[in-house]
Amino acid sequence: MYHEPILELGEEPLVKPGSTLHDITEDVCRVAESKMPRAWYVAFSIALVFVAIFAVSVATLFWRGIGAWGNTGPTFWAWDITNFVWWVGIGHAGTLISAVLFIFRQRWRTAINRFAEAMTLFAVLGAMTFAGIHVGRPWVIYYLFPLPDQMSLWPSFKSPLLWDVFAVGTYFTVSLLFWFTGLVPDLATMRDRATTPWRRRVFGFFAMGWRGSNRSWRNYERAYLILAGISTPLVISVHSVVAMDFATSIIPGWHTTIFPPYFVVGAVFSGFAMVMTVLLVARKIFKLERVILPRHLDLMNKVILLTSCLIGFAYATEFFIAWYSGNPYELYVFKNRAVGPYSWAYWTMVVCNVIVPQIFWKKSMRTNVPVMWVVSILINVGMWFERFVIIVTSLHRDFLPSSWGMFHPSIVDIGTFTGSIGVFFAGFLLFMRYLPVVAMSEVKGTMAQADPHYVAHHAEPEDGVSRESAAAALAMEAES
Amino acid sequence: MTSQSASARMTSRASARALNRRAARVEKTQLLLAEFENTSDVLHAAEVMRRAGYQKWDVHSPFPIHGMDAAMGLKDSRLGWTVLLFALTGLTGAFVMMYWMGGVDYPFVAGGKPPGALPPMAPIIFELTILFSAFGTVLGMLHLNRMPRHNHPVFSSERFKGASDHRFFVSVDSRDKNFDAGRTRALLESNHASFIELIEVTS
Amino acid sequence: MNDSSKLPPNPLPEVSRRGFLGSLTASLALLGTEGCRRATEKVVPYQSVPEQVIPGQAMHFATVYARRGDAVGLVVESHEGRPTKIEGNPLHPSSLGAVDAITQASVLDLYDPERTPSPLRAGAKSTWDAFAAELDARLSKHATDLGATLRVLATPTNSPTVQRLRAAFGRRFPAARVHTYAPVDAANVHAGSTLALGRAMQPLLAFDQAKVILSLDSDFLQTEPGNVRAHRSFSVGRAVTSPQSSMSRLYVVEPGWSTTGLAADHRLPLPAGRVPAYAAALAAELARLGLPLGAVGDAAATVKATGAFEPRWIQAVAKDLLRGGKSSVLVVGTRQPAIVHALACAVNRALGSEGPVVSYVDAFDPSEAKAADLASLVSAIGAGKVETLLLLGGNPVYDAPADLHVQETLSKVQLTAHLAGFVDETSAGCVWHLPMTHELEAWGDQRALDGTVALQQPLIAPLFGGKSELEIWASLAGEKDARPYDLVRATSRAPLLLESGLTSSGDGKDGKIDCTDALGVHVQYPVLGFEHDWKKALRDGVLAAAKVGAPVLDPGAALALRAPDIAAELAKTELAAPPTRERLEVAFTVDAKMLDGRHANNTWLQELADPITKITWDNAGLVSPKTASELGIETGDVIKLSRGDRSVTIAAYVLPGTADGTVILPLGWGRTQAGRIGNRRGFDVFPLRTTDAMGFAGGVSATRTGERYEFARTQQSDSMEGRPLVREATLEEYRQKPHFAELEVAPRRSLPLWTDVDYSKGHQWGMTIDLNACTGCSACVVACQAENNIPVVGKEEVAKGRDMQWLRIDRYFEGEAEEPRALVQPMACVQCEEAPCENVCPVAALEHSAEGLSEITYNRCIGTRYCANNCPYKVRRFNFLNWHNDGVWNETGGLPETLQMQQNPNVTVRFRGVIEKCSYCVQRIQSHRLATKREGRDLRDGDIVTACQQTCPADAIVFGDLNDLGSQVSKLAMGDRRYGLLQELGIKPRTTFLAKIQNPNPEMA
Amino acid sequence: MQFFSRRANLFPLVLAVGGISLCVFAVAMVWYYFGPQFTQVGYSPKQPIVYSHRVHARNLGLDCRYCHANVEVSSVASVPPMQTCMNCHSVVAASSLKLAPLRDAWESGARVEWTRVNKLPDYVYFDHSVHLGAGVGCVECHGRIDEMDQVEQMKPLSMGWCLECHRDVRANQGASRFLRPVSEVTNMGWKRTSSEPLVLPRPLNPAENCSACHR
Repeated sequence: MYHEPILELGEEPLVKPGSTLHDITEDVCRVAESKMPRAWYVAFSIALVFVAIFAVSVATLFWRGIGAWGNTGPTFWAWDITNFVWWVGIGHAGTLISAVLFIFRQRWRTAINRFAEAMTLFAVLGAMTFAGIHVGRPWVIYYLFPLPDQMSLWPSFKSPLLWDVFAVGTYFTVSLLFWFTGLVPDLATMRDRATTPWRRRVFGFFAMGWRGSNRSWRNYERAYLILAGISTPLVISVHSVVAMDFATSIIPGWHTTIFPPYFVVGAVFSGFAMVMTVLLVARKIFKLERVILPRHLDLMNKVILLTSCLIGFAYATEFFIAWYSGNPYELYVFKNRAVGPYSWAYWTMVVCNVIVPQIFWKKSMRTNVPVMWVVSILINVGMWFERFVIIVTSLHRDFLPSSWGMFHPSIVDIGTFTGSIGVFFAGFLLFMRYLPVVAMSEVKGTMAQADPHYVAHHAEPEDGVSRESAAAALAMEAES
Repeated sequence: MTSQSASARMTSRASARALNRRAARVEKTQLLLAEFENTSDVLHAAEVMRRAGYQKWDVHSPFPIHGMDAAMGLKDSRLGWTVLLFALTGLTGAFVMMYWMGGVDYPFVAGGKPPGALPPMAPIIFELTILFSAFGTVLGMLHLNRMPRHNHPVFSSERFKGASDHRFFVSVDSRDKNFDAGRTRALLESNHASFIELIEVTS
Repeated sequence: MNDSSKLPPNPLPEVSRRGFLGSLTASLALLGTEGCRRATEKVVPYQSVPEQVIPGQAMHFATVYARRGDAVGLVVESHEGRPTKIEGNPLHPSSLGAVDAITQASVLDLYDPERTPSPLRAGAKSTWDAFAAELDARLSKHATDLGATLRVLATPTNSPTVQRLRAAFGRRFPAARVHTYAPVDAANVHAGSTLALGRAMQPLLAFDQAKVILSLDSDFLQTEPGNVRAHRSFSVGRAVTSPQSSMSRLYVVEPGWSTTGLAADHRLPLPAGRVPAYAAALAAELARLGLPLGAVGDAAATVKATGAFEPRWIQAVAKDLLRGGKSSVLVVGTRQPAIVHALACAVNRALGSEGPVVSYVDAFDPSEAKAADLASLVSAIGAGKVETLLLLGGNPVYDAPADLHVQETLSKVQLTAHLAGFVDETSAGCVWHLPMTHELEAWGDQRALDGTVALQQPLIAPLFGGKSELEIWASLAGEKDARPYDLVRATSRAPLLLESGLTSSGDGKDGKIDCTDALGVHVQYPVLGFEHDWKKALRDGVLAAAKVGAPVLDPGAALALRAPDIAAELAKTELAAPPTRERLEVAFTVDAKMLDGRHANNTWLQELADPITKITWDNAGLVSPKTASELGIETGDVIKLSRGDRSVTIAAYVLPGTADGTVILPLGWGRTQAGRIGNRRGFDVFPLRTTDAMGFAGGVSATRTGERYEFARTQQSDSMEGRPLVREATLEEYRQKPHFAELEVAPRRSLPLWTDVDYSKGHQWGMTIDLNACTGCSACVVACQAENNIPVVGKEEVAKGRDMQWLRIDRYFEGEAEEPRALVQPMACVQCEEAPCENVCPVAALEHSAEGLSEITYNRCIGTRYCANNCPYKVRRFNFLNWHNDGVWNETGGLPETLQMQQNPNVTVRFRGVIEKCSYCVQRIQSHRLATKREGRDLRDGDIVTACQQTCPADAIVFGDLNDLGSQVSKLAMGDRRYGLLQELGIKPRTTFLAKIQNPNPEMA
Repeated sequence: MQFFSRRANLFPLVLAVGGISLCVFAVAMVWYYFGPQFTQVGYSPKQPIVYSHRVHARNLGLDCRYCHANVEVSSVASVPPMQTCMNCHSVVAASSLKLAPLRDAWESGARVEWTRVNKLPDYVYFDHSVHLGAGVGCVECHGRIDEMDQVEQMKPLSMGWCLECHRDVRANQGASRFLRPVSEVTNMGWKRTSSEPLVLPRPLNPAENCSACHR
């Protein structure tokens, strides 16, 4: 049975020194309990505008057909699938941070995992939306599911697209369960602090009568461990399957064995970037500096730097193999990416994903909030272009030059894409408005006070007692 | 329509029975709730209780406490087995579904691949295994913890709200064979319980 | 304009056999819903079933389609009275079972909702009776002046009946005159033969007998009369069945690309005005090499042309022609002046190819159209000598020479009446507009180029209540009560009797026809015999062997060559100097789709990509890269071409292989009164065309207007990028290495992940496409569109890349920009055995049938488009929008109901959001399979013919059972030239290609 | 204090029992009400002319093919032209009131709009002639038409239902319960007497690939 290891000697604390357990509860719950700051309302109304744009765009799409988008022969897929893959990718940070870092005992994850998981849910929702609306006849999309019907016909399990349906569906469900499981103890906290009866009822309902009983904690922790355990391969499998949509095809530029790992890394990369983008803003607005320390950001930036290098390596490998394979079609596609009509997209991608993140080699950059925020935005852009490059530049010039063509996005393309971002943030803002944005019980578990051997003889100061004493105590502990 | 009402009736009967059972159980029992201020005290208290041979008791904390299971003498969680069961169900279920649909019920050739071919099944088999395991984990956990249970005696205590914030509690059920309101209270007091209350559990 | 109210309520009784009844068991849309269960669907039975009609089964009727001095025999498929598909008539000499793109598309014109439903007087709705009354009044008036002020402007006719009636008209109004005009005519040809042989004659060529062919600006494969017949015989002459077989060699000298130039072994881009000089130089060289040209040779040697020609194009070609001897032939385009035709005639005579290759047939219409004829009419009008003018067909206001100002002139005539299918530019300027019937609506007879007469019988009563030219002539000739049917019968009687060596007299009312045979013996020919022949003629479509003006098969003996006249003429022709940057040449070209503009409102032809440029919905001024850079223009620049005080603006398109200094101007575009589809498509170049320059004109200056113009092309990239797509070899290389077409690729080492499906039993459908035969004429593309209910999408959507044609023809340029070679490759679904598309469909809409068809079920498709991405040939089409009320039909409020009547009831009309593709015409496979099951026999090779195969004039496409070793397709598929495009991907395509063989002249290298 | 009454603890039980039974109920409803057995079978609209197959086909013993003349050669059985009716009814029951609409239509030349009863799903191409040729009796798909005064749809005519027969025949050939001697196809009352498999004119392989019916 696994316990969060407690603060070891010399280890930097994961929360602001001197914080008490109660401080954590206060800091986190305040966000969801007190009135939202001005900034929240501004952000939310902007998001709503884009939600409207999204609604209109999708309505147009359904009314006229896929032709309302810029998709055409030979680029039968374009922004629709680009957005799908982009959102799925972003959706990977959540489970990764929660599960993988949990397995690797990266205790610093506790500050950000709740964020990341919530983000996962909304991102994957976005992805599923695009998967749903990109089909020509959405009203018969149920053909995708193995339902008995009077045609006595079943879906074809040979199609990677169907694998996708199961993979993404599973991923969303499991992420939801994982997120909710982690939420239960904190919901109990919200319940116990609730002042109005309806808050009490709602939070109470979802807290399912959690009593922090140790007999429950025992099963709870095991469940959490198992979920983390199965989510880790799930994360990897899901984006591998998404990659197989392309890898199992025969289109030069798609038919590549490197795709699954390459996509997974890309997903982690973009996911962390998006977490960063959102986290920094929330940290500022909701004054979470106490739980989200520069150290956390530093560590995340290290991950970003690592994945950025891996991505760069993947790009290089693709080119090498294209040359080494001696396949003229393959080689042409990659030449075309670098110098063809879409080279601008390709180089945007390279700069944003490989060049820019290199500044994180400098520690000062890794802890400089404005810088990392800009970088994270650029990475989001870069990763979107990566998918665009893979999909459009591979399709627009494949085997027979006679069928080559160009893709031009329509206004509806732009509407659906930007709109989906609006939907994402709207959902996310609501999450921050009503739910604990940091996993309190987990953070508390990492604190000095969580350690039973923590100076028993002078108990944790009562509320209101100056924090200095606690800090002193901590210092003493550190020396002895 | 008919079957709906039937199910409704059925549930109501079931609920009635359940109620009686509960009523019988919680008839005139008490719950002793001792509050502690920090982890070390409650851990210590837990040790004491175990040695004192208590059975129907529990510890409440805002986060899992290192070493508490040992202190309470709890055995390892049995959750893993449930999950394994679900996982196997998912695995075989996925395979059987795909093989029957694609290979038996409506076989057809696509791309020159024979119907019911195994390789393309791999991803979905894997995904469904995971999916079922996930459900197994959560449902299993809820079952082992007897959750959801929205109404519980401890909630009657105002102070117990601290249990989800920064306080620690030991609760003892009066039906425990060693339970004695006075002695148990003394025992806990002597172990730095900062506050103790006795909750009357009546229907 | 397109509401169904126009549909006639009931058919005329006598044609009810093919009458247009409410089609049986055709579901009349969903008439509201009854209860929540399902919509009620009505079934409307016949009152009494017309004879022969078996509901649910198609019927076929033979008829004929007139075309520029030629007539193409047709077999038309009809479903419950609706003609839906046109095929060639194997028994007809000008069809031999095939038809070209325009003929294929003509069935759509029949249903065009913009055809006028009633006569119009001064634009107001009127009736035929009103017109008849007014005409009679007129005619009775003209009876007094013998028709001195009565004129008729007609188009050249092939119809013996029309001729008969014209003669009768002439007898009735001796002073009246009939003028004929057509924008594209055979005047030069006839003038040439008159000069050379003393008679207006039309050469007939047997290309299958020719070994060396030199085309002087002649597009005999596409736009010249008799193109289908020429196609057929040409492909026979080019057929390569084994390394031993020989093939003809084709030299083409032309200003701009033509289908014929595309098929050439050697092609010389030469300004049209320089062709006469070239012909003369070549003649001189031939004479020098000892060809007995006599006076002509001397004259040719003496004429001095400015600017020389590539020596090889004189010497090597001359040598080759001499080597070919009796099987060498010169072919001259109608655009070229008479002297060139005369020269060719002389050379052919000297070479001895007259007889074996070339024979002549008398021009059918004596008053064969000339611009001069129209000019005389105009001047007569100008002089106020015309009070009544009937225009039967044609559209002179749009297509007459600009210097005649026809539009202004028409207003000077008291009564003008224009018989035309649409209210076109000319109708707008006339008092009366009279709706004209479509070929499939009227009785008639048409004479083919070689004199064969075919019967034109209606498949459907006039949808819009029109009358045929024949009927108007009847009323002019005073037989206005006679039924067209009887008129045609009457005409046909003579040739039918001729057949049995008899000449008719008497009318046969008493069941006998009094006749005299060749020896003058009087016999009585039983009407029964005639009835029998007549019925046979109706069934076969041709009047057996009957010919009007049989070809002169041995001209050498029969026709004296007037060498001195030719020499004299040659001596006094001044030969054009090479065009320069300042003084460009424009060459007016018959458009491969619009012809002279009459098909402007036909969506299929509009959407059909030009065989060379691949431009749809537009024409363009074609210029060579060199000229373009001299003029500082590029593709899409709108240029102003000025000649004297006349000018046109047209968007330029830079096309390698165009003669430097020449701008190719395709005729028939830029209509203003063609209809909603055809209006303002492309650019009208007629304003630059004058009586003195009907074919081409020099001294033209070009300036940029600064405007830009977007073309919608079905193909964006012209190069093969060095990929082995169209594979070819010279005849020599082929003989060295018969299997040259197969790539040397490492054998496919596939892990035995699965056992391959066994396709060794049953029928296994496959197709071969012979790139050596295919000329890119695009007839198959339209045939496919007609057969498979393929929608049109419109210019904007084509520009986006959303064209829907299942069968496309890829065209690549090879070699350097000065002298590029063009290669064509028809591309449709190749039905891969291990189809990448099938693997990726998540909903099982794609499966592979046991007979090897890659099947798609439209109603299962959800439109993920994954299959289209994964198709290496990109032959899968997606319905991005609802093409029946979006795209081109967006502003016309949906696909007109009348056009829906053309659709093939055996093929699903696809809806928005699904993928579609070539199915090997699975509906035809099915219907034949069912027929054989019904009859309890097996399918035979050749039973099933796909639409593209059936219409291909070059027999390039062969479809059949690969498991049947005797079948033509399996022989070809196992032949030495065979290769599978992209088969290195391991997808096992069922359609394989036969590599192209060229037959270059080594001395030309 | 307690936020929830003790009854709230029944929630999991209610959820389990209620949820499960609800799912079962929903599935059952869809299964029954969305299936062709409910939506198609039993459809029997009123026709413009009261025509009884019972009278004609059974009592008078007219063969199906007297009216549905092309059924053996064409894809459609086709509703007979009015001419066919008038062949008899110009003399038989010439003045019957029931036949007034027929006579009126016949004289006025108006069109009689019958309501289609047996209708296949959309996008299906079906050929009567081959099925008859293979020995599939009318009754297999149309039921006992000869016992109907007003025609009613008896079979689902759904894809699954078609396949049932196709697969059975492919597997059992002459022994298939769906087949009968070709001579008996229009014999509504025909019952298989011997257990012997039928002797087939040729081995049957009913198509199961998509394009057999969908083009």
